[in-house]
Amino acid sequence: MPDRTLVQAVRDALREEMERDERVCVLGEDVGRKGGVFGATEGLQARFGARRVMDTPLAESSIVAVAQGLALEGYRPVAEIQFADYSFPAFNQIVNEVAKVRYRSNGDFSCPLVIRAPQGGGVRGAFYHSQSVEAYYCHVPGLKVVAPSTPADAKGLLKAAIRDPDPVIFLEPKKLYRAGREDVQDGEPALRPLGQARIVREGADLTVITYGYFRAVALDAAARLQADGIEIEVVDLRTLRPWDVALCMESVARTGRLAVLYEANRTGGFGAEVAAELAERCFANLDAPVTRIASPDVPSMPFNARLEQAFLLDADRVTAELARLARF
Amino acid sequence: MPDRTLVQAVRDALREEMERDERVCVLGEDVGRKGGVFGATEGLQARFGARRVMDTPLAESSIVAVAQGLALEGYRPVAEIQFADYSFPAFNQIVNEVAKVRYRSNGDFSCPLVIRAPQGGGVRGAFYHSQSVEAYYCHVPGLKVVAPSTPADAKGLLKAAIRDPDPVIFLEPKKLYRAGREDVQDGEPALRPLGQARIVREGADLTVITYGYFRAVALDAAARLQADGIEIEVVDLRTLRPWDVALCMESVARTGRLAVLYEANRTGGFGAEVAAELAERCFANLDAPVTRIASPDVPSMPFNARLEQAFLLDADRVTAELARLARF
Amino acid sequence: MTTTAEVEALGLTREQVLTAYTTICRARALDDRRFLLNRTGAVAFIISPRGHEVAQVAAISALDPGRDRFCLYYRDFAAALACGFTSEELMLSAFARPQDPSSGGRQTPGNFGSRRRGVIVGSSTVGPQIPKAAGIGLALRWQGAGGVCYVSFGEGATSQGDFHEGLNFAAIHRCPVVFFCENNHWAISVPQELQVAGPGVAARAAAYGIPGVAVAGDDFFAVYRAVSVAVQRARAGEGPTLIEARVLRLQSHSTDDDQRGYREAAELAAEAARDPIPRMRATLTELGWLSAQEDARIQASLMLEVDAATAQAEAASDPDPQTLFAHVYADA
Amino acid sequence: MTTTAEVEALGLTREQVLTAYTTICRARALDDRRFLLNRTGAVAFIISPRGHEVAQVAAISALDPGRDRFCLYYRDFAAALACGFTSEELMLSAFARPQDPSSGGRQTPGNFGSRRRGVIVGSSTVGPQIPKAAGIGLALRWQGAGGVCYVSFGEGATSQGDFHEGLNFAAIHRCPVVFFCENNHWAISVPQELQVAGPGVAARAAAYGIPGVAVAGDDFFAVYRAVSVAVQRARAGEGPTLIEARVLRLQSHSTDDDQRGYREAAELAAEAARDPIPRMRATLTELGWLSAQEDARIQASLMLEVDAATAQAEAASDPDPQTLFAHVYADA
Ligand SMILES: Cc1ncc(C[n+]2csc(CCOP(=O)(O)OP(=O)(O)O)c2C)c(N)n1
Ligand SMILES: Cc1ncc(C[n+]2csc(CCOP(=O)(O)OP(=O)(O)O)c2C)c(N)n1
Ligand SMILES: [Mg+2]
Ligand SMILES: [Mg+2]
Repeated sequence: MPDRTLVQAVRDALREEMERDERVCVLGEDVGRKGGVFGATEGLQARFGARRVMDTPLAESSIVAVAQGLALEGYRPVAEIQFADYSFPAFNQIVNEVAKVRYRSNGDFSCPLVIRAPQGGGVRGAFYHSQSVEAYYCHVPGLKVVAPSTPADAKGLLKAAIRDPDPVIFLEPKKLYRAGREDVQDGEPALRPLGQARIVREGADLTVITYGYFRAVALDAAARLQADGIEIEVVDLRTLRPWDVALCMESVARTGRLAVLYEANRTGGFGAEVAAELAERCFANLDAPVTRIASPDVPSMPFNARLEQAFLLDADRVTAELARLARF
Repeated sequence: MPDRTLVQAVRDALREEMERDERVCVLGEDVGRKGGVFGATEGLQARFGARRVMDTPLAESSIVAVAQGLALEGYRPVAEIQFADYSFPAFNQIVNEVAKVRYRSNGDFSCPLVIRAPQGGGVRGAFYHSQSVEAYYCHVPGLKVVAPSTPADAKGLLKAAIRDPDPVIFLEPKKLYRAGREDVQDGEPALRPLGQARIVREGADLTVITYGYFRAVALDAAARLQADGIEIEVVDLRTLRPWDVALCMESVARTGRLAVLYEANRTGGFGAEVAAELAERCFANLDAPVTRIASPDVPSMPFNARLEQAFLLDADRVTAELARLARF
Repeated sequence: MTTTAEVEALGLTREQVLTAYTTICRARALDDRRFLLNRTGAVAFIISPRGHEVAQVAAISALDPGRDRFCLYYRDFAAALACGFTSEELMLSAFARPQDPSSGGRQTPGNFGSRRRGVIVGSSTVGPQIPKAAGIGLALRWQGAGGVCYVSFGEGATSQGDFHEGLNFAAIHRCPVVFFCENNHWAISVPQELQVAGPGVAARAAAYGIPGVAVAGDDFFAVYRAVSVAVQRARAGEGPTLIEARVLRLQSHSTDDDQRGYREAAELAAEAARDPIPRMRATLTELGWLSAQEDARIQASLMLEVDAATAQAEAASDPDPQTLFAHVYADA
Repeated sequence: MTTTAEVEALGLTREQVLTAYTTICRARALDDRRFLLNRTGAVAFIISPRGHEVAQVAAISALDPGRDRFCLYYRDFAAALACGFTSEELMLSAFARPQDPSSGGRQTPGNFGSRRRGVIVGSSTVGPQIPKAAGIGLALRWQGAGGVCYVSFGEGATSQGDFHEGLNFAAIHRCPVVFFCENNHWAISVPQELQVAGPGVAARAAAYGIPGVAVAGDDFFAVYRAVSVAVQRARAGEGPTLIEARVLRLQSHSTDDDQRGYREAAELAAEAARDPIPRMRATLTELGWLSAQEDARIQASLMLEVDAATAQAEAASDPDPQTLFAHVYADA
């Protein structure tokens, strides 16, 4: 099995799906000749040509609209939005159009497409290259939202998203694009179904539910707390809409304590949904308040490195919060 | 004190603020000659002229962008988005621009403007004239979000929003525009500060936190449950960002039971924030799980009356849910 | 005055023209009935094509409903009939019945959709169908079967960023798209001078290096000719065309609007006198293609058709509330 | 060849031109230093104006920094200097120091803002400043003091719906706005032919009934003339103008990009040989306004200025992390 970074795994998924199904095509800003600003589509235009790997004008609304038109005609477009922060010019196309095609047509039409976008911070990208946008899309019936955190998940979930009959927002943690490598399978065995969370570390004392970049932070904190005899269970949601409520409930039932950890601004983040739902459904099992650990309510991350660090939670701060909750 | 419907109260607030402060101006689609599709700006163009009450082109992004330009130059624009569902073409201007002006300039610039939009359903408006959009904006640091539910609150809060130094999203419950009347004060006494919730009915057994149209539904359900000896306390948030956590905590501390009632789609709705925050902070006081009562996760309301009713919760269903929670 | 030779030079037979004329009259008859039904409260909300019917049907007549794609907008009631929707189907949608083929009564009447007819389901949102049509056109070009995507919208929609993005994309990639603007000079209460900067909609085509054509929307043959030329260009791989059909809005914006509140009575009266349907009838009579008796027969049979469609739609049952939860996703 | 008479006919004195030339050289000297600092890791991210400097400074020279408004975009480093930003201030922003007047080190260098200078704080987002400038122009028209709003952007930005919405609004309301497109024919790796349908950016003005002017961006006097005419029109209440300055991008898009990956080496070499700064220097020499000695003096003093600015910015302290929470709202 080849050793892959997350961004390589994304590229492999695109290449494999394009080889498997000629309806699959890629479009976006700089995805062709340049291969994407992060290299996620590197080599694809040389391999599949300028039609199936298309450099679009700098206009996100039309990128999504064109992808939608292709999907309505039977293609399986994968649109890249260069940074998740720039999905907002396409918000109307995504929320009012793409998401509602199947429902408003009473099932006569469908709109199977994938919108890939790198998100999150910690790369000195400042306000417009650091935002976490999942909450906006997780509130939209008709959309699916995926947030992988490892190379194997990125590949397997992207392949599944491309094959999914409904529109999928696929949010890639840019800070992890080249952060690490892991063995990733080729072809069909690499597939990972949407909608399944995963317990990435078992522990009896406290459940941490997270996704994306913060999976690594949670594991780091969990390792440190083990030294103090605190056993943390870490759940990686992987798919945010629909999310795996059953697996999460089962974990919380065992540990009796839950922290929801996310990178987006705290107020109104998707973690609020997870916390609210589990606080309600696990009420009888809870030994401590369901606690959210998230980014402060300031507009994303400043450029200055020290301010960026002040914004982005690190293992120290997360460890401290978890320790407090474990001892509640 | 004059007897006013909610839409009349909105109009009074605009007129009074325009008389008080010549920097205040109104712009949007059909707000001038026609006076707005709901009549919220009726008579204002005749009174203040076509400059201060401007019919714009059919382009929401530029409506918000132009309002922003006016605000940056010292005016106090009130932009009308004809239906909240149509704020999405302006999403980038609102989230990436308006909301971040003060922060990204380190306080050198500010962007005091109000974006008014009627929202919510129950008027046979179908998918594109019925959505509740507060969750999208409540997640954005830099924005304030207001959702009045009575004529007096609509007037007092809109006057306060226009005077606020920061951008305010002002969401009006269109179903209540003409649903009822109440005495509304003139001038300064009408002012209502942002950020304060209100206990609109006292009760010892269970707290219902709601806002907008559902305030009426909650009061209706509360009246019915009184017959069964269940005393419901109803809190109307009125301002959603920032919301009045202190008042809500105080109420839940007394009742020990909390239902969060909202019209938006359940998953990822702003009610999730309220439920998550209070489940965490009131943990020790809770005798029952914090319960959300909200609309189903289907894309807004279909046009067909029976399907619209099936979507929109009524007092019967809310009463049943509250009774179950009270007896938990 | 038009001659039969000129008309036949367009490749139109008498049958085709009379079929189109009948469709136009059908739209008017159905719409008049819908208006009454709205006033009696039987139908909640209607957007009238009154004044646009001739332009709409002329345009669709130049396309091939079997093979082409149609992104219609809410005012395209007559266009929908020309695309193959039946009177009964459109009445079912007015009554929001589950048998409405566009949405099963889920959408307001006017958001037409039918996959088998190539009519792409629309929304009430002004503008998004324009760049979407560019994408559909791109797909049709890739398929290489000569299919064309027709997309229509009002002049108000040309103010949206999506109009610009759609034309720019379609022009760059020579997508086979006919952009058809039904310019009635009003967007609800906003007149063209506050909506469209510059000389007009057709003049915007030059910005993208594509043909822009303005045509009198009450002239069936002129609209048919303009759209036919655009369709030929598109099928030949020469790319998109922007057509501006100048029409009149002979009704208020919708049944929720009353244009007497913001337009001059004299102007409204003058426009009412310029109804395009009598003009087309006169032209057909001049051509010797339509006699008063034939016309009376057509109108009479349409009345029966409208009565029957209304009765069937009225009698149709409402949907089961449980269907609210269907079709959010493929698996739910 | 330009004559002093021609130049003075533009209302430009030798002093003004030499000041502009010095600003242009200052931008180049600072940018070269920023590039080195980026390669040594001292500075995280830079967007170079290399190739655009002459056009930027010529344009700003035609406006009145005290009175007018400027919506600049991330490549307008030389324009920012022309608006009054100092070398030290721009170095402070490169080092993301709290003393950076644009954002206190919160934004990436290139998002210029200074209320007292009339420079409206921008974002990294491509396009939104264009309709915003229309709104600022509307306010300036209301104020009636003859102020003008200048807004600049690349040709890639013209693909955004916001470009269209901004020009349409400004044209309808005759807002005093100068839309200045710095067309370097590339949007990161996307060439103009995949970006801008039709004859070019200037040709888009006609769609809105406003003047559109294309000008050689390496000709200081031509750019100055074009912008002056637009500014006069705007001050006279005649509305907006769209100017397309054709320039070269003599650097990769940003320090995170390497254009050798997607552009021909030969083309890059050919463009490097067309650097507009030597050309301007030659013109000034021909005019007898600049001798080799004078030029050497200017370059030497700029070197000292850049050294001092770099030293000061490098020495400046980082912000207190607690300031992260300031200025989200007026009261917090
Ligand atoms: C994005 C959006 N904004 C506003 C509306 C409300 N609205 C519906 S139709 C309309 C006017 C459209 O005018 P035009 O495009 O000229 O078409 P017409 O109705 O005149 O045929 C408006 C403002 C909408 N449906 N969508
Ligand atoms: C809305 C948005 N989409 C994408 C980007 C990423 N991006 C930054 S600059 C750029 C290219 C801009 O090209 P152009 O407008 O020609 O200006 P230039 O950089 O060539 O001066 C892109 C795609 C962005 N900043 N904003
Ligand atoms: Mg119109
Ligand atoms: Mg460029």
